[in-house]
Amino acid sequence: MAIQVQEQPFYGLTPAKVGIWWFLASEIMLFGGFIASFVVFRLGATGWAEAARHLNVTIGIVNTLILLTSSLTIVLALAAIQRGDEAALRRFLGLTILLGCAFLGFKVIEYTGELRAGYAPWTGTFWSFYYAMTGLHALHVLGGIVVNVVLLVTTEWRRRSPHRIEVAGLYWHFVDIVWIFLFPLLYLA
Amino acid sequence: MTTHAPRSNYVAIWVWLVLLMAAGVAASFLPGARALAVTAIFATAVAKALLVALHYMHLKLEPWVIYAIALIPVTLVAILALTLLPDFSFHH
Amino acid sequence: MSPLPQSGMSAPHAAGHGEAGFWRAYVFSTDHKTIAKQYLAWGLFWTVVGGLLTVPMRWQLAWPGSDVPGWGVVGASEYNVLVTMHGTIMVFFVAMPILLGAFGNFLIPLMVGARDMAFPRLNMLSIWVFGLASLVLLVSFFVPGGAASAGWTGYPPLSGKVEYTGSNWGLTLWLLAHALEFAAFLMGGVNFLTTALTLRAPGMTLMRMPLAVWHQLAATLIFLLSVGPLIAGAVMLLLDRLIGTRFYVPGSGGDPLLWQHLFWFFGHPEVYVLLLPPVGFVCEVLPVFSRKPIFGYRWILWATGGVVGLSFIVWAHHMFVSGMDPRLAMPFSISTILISVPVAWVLFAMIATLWRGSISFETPMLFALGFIAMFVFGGLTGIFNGSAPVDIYLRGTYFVVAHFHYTLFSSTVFGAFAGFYYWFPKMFGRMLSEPLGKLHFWLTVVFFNLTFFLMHNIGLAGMARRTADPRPFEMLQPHQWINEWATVASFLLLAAQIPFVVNVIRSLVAGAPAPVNPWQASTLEWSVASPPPHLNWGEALPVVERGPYEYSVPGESQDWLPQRRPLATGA
Amino acid sequence: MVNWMRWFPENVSTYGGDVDSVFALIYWVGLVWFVITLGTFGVFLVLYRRRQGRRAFYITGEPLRQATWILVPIAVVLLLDLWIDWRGAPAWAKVKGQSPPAELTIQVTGRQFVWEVVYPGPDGKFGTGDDRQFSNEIHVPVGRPVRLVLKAGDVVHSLFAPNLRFKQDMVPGRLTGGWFEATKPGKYELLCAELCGISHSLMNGWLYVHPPEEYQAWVKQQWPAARAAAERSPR
Repeated sequence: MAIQVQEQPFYGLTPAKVGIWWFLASEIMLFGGFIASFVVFRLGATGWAEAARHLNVTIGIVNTLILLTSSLTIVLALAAIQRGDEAALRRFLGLTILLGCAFLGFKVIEYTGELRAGYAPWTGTFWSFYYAMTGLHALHVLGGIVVNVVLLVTTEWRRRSPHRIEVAGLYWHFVDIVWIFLFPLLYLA
Repeated sequence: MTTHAPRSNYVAIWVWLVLLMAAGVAASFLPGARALAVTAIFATAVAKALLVALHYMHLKLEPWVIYAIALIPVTLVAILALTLLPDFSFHH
Repeated sequence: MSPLPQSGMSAPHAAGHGEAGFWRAYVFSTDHKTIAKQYLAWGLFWTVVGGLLTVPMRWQLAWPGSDVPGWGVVGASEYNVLVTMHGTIMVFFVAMPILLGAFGNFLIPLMVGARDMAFPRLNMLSIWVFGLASLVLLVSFFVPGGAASAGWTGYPPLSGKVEYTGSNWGLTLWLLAHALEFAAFLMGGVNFLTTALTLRAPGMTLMRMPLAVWHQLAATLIFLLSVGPLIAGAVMLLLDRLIGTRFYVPGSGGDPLLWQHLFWFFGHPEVYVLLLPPVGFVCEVLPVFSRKPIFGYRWILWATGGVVGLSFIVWAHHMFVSGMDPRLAMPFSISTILISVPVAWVLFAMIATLWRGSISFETPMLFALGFIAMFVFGGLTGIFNGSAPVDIYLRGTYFVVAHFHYTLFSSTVFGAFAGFYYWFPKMFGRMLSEPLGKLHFWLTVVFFNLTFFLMHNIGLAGMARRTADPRPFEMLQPHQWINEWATVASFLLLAAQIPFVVNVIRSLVAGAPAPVNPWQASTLEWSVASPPPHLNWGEALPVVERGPYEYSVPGESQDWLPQRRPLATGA
Repeated sequence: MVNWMRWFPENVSTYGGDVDSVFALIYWVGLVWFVITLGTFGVFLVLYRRRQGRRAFYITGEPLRQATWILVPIAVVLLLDLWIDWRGAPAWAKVKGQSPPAELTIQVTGRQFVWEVVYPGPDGKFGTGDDRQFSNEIHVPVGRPVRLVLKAGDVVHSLFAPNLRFKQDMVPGRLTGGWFEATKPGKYELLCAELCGISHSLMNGWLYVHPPEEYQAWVKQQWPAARAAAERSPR
């Protein structure tokens, strides 16, 4: 076998990409554990459909739109840095962060509305699942925002390894996909 | 750094995502058999997830290894959900 | 597509470590070898704590109600704390850090020819989060209400409401310590998998990776994919305890059985996470000390793949009589018994490696052979528990306690000692004393069997697990001598570890300096100084020419061929 | 080998034999494998220990011809495993898969640290005036199938009757159950087999299996008012 000069290639994948996908695999299991439990309880429980009607579907729709758009902006940011266009990167990354904050803002509005209406996590098992799943998801959105802000601010660090934008993007898209399943599970079905 | 393979048109994908969401919401108001509406809703959700994964996460350009890393946990979650069904969905 | 050049890693990194002070070199180090030793230090600390907890436990079972010197009378609630913390500490704070944290971190970069882990800072964060988890668990001993006492499985509603066990902050901190420990090993896991897959030295194809690395990867993969649902379950339990949500509260939509499913979905793969690294160590030690290739490298990979796959669909054998739907029992009983096939394959391959070998019995080899002997017995008793009808009787009895000590103890202790004695010279640059090692082995194997073998018998007689006081049970009185026998033997088993401690301290202080390759082994870590310098390989990465098990190759002068191509100046 | 059956408490239930026979099958299969495997292991250690001038053989075990040394034993292990499953399935179906018609149904509720045993009384229904409740005592007639309805009041308990080879968890918020038919009168111990808190090991109770006439006397003693009804259909 020819002795390569550089390391043993692994399908041409960089460590960062393999690493983030393994992390996303464990996250799929975490949210998967929640969603599997929710689904089987939802099929067996009575009264959950009625409880679900108290959710604010409009905020749910708006939040879904926000996250879908933020997926667009972060992938455009990645395209920008791949073209070497710094300004476009900063603009799109900033937009992604704003959209993330908007999502959390609407979440706070939604939660306070429901709490004031008397639906707290201890009201019933549906509400326990609702608050736990959307809360955990919101924490992940917050984590993504922090990473994006760090990327936006530390120009020097970012320029040295542009694939960090790609990794942050992959995480952000994953959090968006989790919401793509949470939204119908909680609000629509 | 992904190579400059044929770039999927991101904005077009975004439009599809919004349309699919709208379709999902509309499906939730469908009269008639609830099961039909639910399947429609989740079909749009799966479609949106695939669009984001394939185009925005560039899964289309990745070798099979990345697909494996992503699909194995999904199957495990399915196994877990199916096993929990008899205990929590059909009991008393 | 240019892969990330290694150079990005080495220049500033090496300079940083070179003249780093004490803090940078030993505490805030991102060198995988130092992190391995930090994990080892925590693991050994917890081994002492977890081991000493068994003294009052066993004393109370042998002479119930009597005064344990230095502890006083062991009350029932205290006993539940001891049993819970012994289980939790041994599984999560001894086995995981030593088998995965210490050995995984030390071996993977060295055996695949990498300079360090793929994400060194993440690796350092992993040991720090594990340290925090350890502190949280330590604090949980001293909070009002006492430490967790709902069993290492922590079934709600017992663990869900404070008044059921009386343990308030103790159990909440116990859950938090679990969450932190899982986070630490997720970070470690991502590092292990990425390093082994993408940072291998030139020529180190996947099929030339030593089995120790393959088994670390298999264990990490199982952990990474099985821990998610339990973290979800732990979050639910934490919310139930803290803000009164209704996940496991019966009668209001919640269901305690959900925790059992989520816990065991992780629980059973977890015991394979603890089994596979020692299997990897034994697969490294056997060829070296019988000077013969491992028997069927690819077949073992397929068998381990079988174990990884099957380990995800066996968990409900813990729940045959737990109120789970009886129709689910037989499928899980069949899959549980079927997992004995790939495990048997690996054990047979180990024994076949000895066939027509040239076997020498240094301490690492003794412990590896001890692992095989004990684990064959442990695995066979597993089939009793795996068969659903027999488990009706055996579940929750001491037969199960005996089974999992024969499997966990033989892998986590015998397997890990095989690895420890084998890689100690490389890790610390000193040789251990052979006589002390042999003394430690024979004492441990004898007292291990004396302690745990009869537990099978008292289990068949109907003694339930976590029995704080055997006196009320008339049917057990004729067998009380077994409790006394096991207690005395367990004290001697603890004492049998003294030669090991003496051996390690003596050799760290005044042991003979270890040569580069004391065992004439062929894998990469034996081609570099002991202990290896920072960034392992100096200027150029090693170039790998052959597989890891080229021993006694016909027509060769010496009976081993190093994996690494000798340097131009001659090895 | 030591007679392992000596350690089991005496089996006094109809399906106890099935459980014991599956145990026996696994015991003998396991024993044979243990002896073969560790026998070979021991022989290899003695035969192939290091001796001057003798070098190990270069056997990789990769080619199929060499690997059959393991393929064949593994095939046997697989067959034995399937045999164990084959014998286990009917035993499980008999014990847990069915609930034969039983004239006597007893409700046992596990509560932190007591077994509350409730008899329906002559009217056969629970929650009626003629129910009787006992603590930690179950009285059953010999030779008659008895059905158990199991509940838990607070945490998970597990009713374990070693002599009957019976064990079933009691989960709060969920109805579990089981059945047994005692074959020999006597006094047999009951235990809790799931950690249920501080006094988990004080939750032992007693199962009294009465000969028919002794059981009738006990019934009359418990439900004196309903003596007439008792003659008509023995409860």
